[in-house]
Amino acid sequence: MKDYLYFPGCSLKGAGSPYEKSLLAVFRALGISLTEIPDWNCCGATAYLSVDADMGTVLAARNLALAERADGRDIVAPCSGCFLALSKAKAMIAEYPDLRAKVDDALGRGGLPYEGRVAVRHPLEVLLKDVGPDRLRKSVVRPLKDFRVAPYYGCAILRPYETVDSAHVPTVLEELTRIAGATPVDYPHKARCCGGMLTTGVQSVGLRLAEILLDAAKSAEADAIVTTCPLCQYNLEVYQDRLCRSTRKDLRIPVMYFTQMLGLAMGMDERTLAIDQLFRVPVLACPAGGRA
Amino acid sequence: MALAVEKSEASTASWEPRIVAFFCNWCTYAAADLAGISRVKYSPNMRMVRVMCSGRIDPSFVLEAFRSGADGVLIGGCNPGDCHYKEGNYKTMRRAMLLSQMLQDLGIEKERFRLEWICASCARELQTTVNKMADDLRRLGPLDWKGV
Amino acid sequence: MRLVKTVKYEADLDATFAERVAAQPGGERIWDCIQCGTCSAICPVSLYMDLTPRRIVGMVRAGFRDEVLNAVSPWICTSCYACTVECPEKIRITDIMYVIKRMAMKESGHHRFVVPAIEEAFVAMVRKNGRLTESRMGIKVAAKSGLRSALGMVPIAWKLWRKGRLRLLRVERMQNPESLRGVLAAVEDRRPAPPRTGSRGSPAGVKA
Amino acid sequence: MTAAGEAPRIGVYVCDCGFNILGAIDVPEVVRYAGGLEGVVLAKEYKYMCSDPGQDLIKKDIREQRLNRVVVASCTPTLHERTFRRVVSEAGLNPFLFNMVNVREGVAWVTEDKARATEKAKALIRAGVRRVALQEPLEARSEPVNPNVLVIGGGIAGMHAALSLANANSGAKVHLVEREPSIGGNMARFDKTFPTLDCASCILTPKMTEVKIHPNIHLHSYAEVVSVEGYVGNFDVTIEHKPRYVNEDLCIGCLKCVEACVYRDARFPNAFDLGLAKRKPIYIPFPQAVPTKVLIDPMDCLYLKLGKCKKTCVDACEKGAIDFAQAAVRAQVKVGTIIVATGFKPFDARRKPQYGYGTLPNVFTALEMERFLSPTGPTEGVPSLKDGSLPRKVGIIHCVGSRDRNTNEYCSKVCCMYSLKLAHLIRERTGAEVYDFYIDMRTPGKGYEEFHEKLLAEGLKVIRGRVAEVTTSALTREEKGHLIIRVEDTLAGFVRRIPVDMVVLSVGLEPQSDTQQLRRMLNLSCGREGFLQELHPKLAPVSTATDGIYIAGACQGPKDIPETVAQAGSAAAEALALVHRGTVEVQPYTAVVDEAVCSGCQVCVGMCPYDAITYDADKGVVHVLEVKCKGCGVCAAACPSSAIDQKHFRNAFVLAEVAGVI
Repeated sequence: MKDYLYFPGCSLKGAGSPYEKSLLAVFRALGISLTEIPDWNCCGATAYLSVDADMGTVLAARNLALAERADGRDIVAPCSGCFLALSKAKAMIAEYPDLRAKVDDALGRGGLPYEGRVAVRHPLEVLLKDVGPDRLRKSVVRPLKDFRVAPYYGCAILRPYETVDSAHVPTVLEELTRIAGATPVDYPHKARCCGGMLTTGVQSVGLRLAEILLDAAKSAEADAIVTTCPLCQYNLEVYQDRLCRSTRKDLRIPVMYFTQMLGLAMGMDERTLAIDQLFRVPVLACPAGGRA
Repeated sequence: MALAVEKSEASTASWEPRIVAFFCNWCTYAAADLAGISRVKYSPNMRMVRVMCSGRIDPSFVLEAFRSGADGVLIGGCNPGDCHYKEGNYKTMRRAMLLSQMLQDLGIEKERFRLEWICASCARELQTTVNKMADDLRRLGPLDWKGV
Repeated sequence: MRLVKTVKYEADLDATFAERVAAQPGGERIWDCIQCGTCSAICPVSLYMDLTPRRIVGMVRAGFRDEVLNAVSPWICTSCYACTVECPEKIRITDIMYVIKRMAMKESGHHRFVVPAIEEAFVAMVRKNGRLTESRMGIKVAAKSGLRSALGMVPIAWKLWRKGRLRLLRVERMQNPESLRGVLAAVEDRRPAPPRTGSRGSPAGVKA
Repeated sequence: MTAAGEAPRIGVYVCDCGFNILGAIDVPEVVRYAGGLEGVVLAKEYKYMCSDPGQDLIKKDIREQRLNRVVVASCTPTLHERTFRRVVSEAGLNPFLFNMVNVREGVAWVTEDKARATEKAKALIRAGVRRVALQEPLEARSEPVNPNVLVIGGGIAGMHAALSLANANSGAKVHLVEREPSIGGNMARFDKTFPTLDCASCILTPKMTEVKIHPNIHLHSYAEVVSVEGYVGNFDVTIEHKPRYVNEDLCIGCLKCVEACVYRDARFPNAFDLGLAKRKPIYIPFPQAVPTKVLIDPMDCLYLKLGKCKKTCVDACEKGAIDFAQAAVRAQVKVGTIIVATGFKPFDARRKPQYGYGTLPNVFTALEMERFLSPTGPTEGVPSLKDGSLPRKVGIIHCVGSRDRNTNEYCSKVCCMYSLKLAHLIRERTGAEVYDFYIDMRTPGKGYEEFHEKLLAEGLKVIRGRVAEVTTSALTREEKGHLIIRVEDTLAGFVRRIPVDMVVLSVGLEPQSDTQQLRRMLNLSCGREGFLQELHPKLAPVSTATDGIYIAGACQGPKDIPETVAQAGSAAAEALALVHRGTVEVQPYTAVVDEAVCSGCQVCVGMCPYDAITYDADKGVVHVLEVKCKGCGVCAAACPSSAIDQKHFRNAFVLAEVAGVI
């Protein structure tokens, strides 16, 4: 089985820890090894680009260079923010020679050559392209029967690069959901911004976007929202109570990671998958699962 | 006389590569016309010689061009399958392959001799091809070849 | 009623502004804009913007430097890239928003607004530790964002802590952040004026 | 006649072309330089060499200065070589003792730096002078032109061209080939035409019938051109007739067979109605179809599919026209000229998923709307929603697949006007409120802007903004159950969400999907966006790089009916001009053999794509059959002993030019 380098990013060490736990568990079970990039640094996210583009790019590029030095295997970047920051740095450096010069110069100081060899991958890609639907299906021991899932893609894995899936009609999450034996529900905005960027700064706007999404998922009678991004997960999950109060709508719905969904279908228990760390634990029709 | 004067003028000026380009009348020459009509600027180092078909280009033309001081030779013809004379460009292709090999044996870098399929509406492609070749030749420097 | 004068004299415009934006990576294509408004219409937050993305591009081209650099719009941009994907002229509007944010930070007094403060706090922390500690970030942000919203965060923080997703004592740090600082310093050496950073924190600690 | 022998007395004329050349090249300097070149007796500059005074200048010098060679440095030879050859021959000089140097398209228009442009112009003229000094007199050959004309495509363009040609009674027979079962093209699908709102079929149907009955037109419907060989004046064309499984000569179009078909009701999508209406396996595409002959779709017909059926149609046909054994047949025709009028393909709206075509109900393309609005269409002229009710609000979205670098960069030109037309008709038929969403309202053309204003006066709601998406996700009560159009009202500077019942996508025009095969078959070229390329955008808009082949209508680029018809007319005129002249001049650039040198190795024989070279066994040399030789020169390049050379492109000439440019 193919092995990968692993870029966890800061979120997965914080509020996004359930993502990391479930991801590692699922990949281990599938026999895929993830080697953490030695002494990786923050990807720079969007904040750095707003303050200093060159540094933001260099910051991300350092991780790519570290990966090259490590052995140049594909990088798995589960956090959408990191995934985009790394992909973008790679693309921009390739496109703009003078940016490339700055990067070479800066990394050169630290004796880190950058060639742009490594590919930046999202776990979804790895699961569906590298592992492949067939192997995944085989690994499913407990199909999540009658479990209605609202797949939520967020932005960064679809736009602007469309490497993981089509920006207009994405289908990978639906495919994974079916593989897990669950039922994907169709609802609008599955790739619309969740507002997570704003719940810190301009909360009213951020919450409004979250509300629209939760509402859409609820009216599609989903049992849970499945996300690919720690920020989206956080944003859609933690404000639910507040939104219920302010909008007088029932917007309570579990928000889980696709890795947790797959893990459940693979028969793992909720602790291993850190499902007990979610604010709301999805209720599964199939008994074997039990509940936290 | 006049000619000699011109030459010396040219040589005293900062060196610029000289590209002789043989273009077929139907595709690449038409592309050059289109470049003109649409004001697509490209390096003036390239000087066109029009022939009816790229298949007309006798290897001796290319050798003669190099011998008389060209730093690069560019042949432009129709895309495979588009030849105005059925298959002239296939013959060009075969000849060019042999010729390119031979030129390298004679110590002429392969960047100095190029065969490109440039269609009648490919003004942009013409521009990039010519500019790229001019740049390559600037890097390679003058070719001083006295012939075989 | 108060009358507002809407004339703009050429002298009030910044003739070089458009070039400066266009010179930044991603800014090149502003000249291709046909003012169709697709960016504004697809933008999930344009309805909260003082200047829609289309107007931003139009005004950048026309040299409305002050208006653009003092606009709230770039700070509301969630950088979801919908505009960039939809633009019929392939203009990278999101990148242009970044360009404007950077210029605003340097050239306008935009720090009344909380978002840039958060961004800078973020940057400062990364420069220090090489990584972000959400709990610490959260505290900085809460401190800045005023009592009400800070209090609003308490129950959430409490719940996160109970669920083991908020570790107050732990600080995320590289083994040797110096290696990173060296690299970043190198970037600064290449240019005359170092960019301004320094923390003016505010709300919840989530990295985007 | 100047003998090639005597010492060259060359006249060089450098054209300013107004400021086109003068602005980019130091012309006086170039003239000064040219004057000093070997063999040059005079060098002159003139504003416009192609103008009458310019031409007279050359003639005068030839006579008075006894010039025996002429070089004109101006635009590309493809534009004016003919002109100046005529000029020199009028002054008694052999036209092939003239040489044209391309300093406009070749230098002035493509060079940034004036000094370097001047240097390049000098080099090209130097080469031109050296070449012309060697050139020898030649006689142009002429070949007869077959009077028959092939017209490919039976839309409005093809029909109009065919009729213009046929009405000339030039003795020319017109072969009109249409791949669909009926002629009429897209125009036959329309109800009304802008800006006059006259009924399309009222003006089209008579033309269709006329085409059918015209003695000079041979209509090949449900047929395709599969191969074209030969050259201007005499093309050999192969046409394949697809089987209708109905004998065209016997069928009288009574449609009894259709009634009799074992399928009681129509259940197969009718292509003419874009699948919106149904037909039986045996059918005519639409009531006014020409020819009015039924055909059977082998994919749907029980007998052709499974081999068993009561064949009630056969019994119903008194003429015994139905013939299940029918197979594709190929016909050979000889023509002298060809007019290509293959039209366009509407943009596939599925390529813009954000507009919901194919996924959301009541989102239609403009062409579908044309059918809804047609009295003979699926809804008999009154567009209705999927549930049968009438729409109360309709949104028309412009520029779908146009002005968009993600699909087609170009403007499709006709959409603004047809959108306005559709808006008018929809309001007229349904009373619905209609919104037009546009980027720029483009209505140039006679009576077009007036039409635009008429629509505004009628109360059409126009919103300047490109729609971002059509969604069903409602945020307010009145949005529920509607299609919501998200757009920025760029004139108001506000984002708006407008609920409607029906959306019409004004899809752009694209090249036919098989344009590339056609291009190859006819040796044409295509522009960057894939439409067929005209010889010159202004001066030769319907000619192509291949002599004797002309283009008309939307196959050359998006255009409306008036423009299409105008082009068809001029294409017909171009073809008729050739037919009328009866002969075409063929460049005498043929190959010649120096029998003294020829070793008889016959390498050339295999090389010639036209079998123009034969081996003379007793002499041990090869001969070139001039009539067969097309003048590519491949043989000359191949000859190991350079015994073969090409007239006007002799090795010596090319080498002189090469030495000159360096």
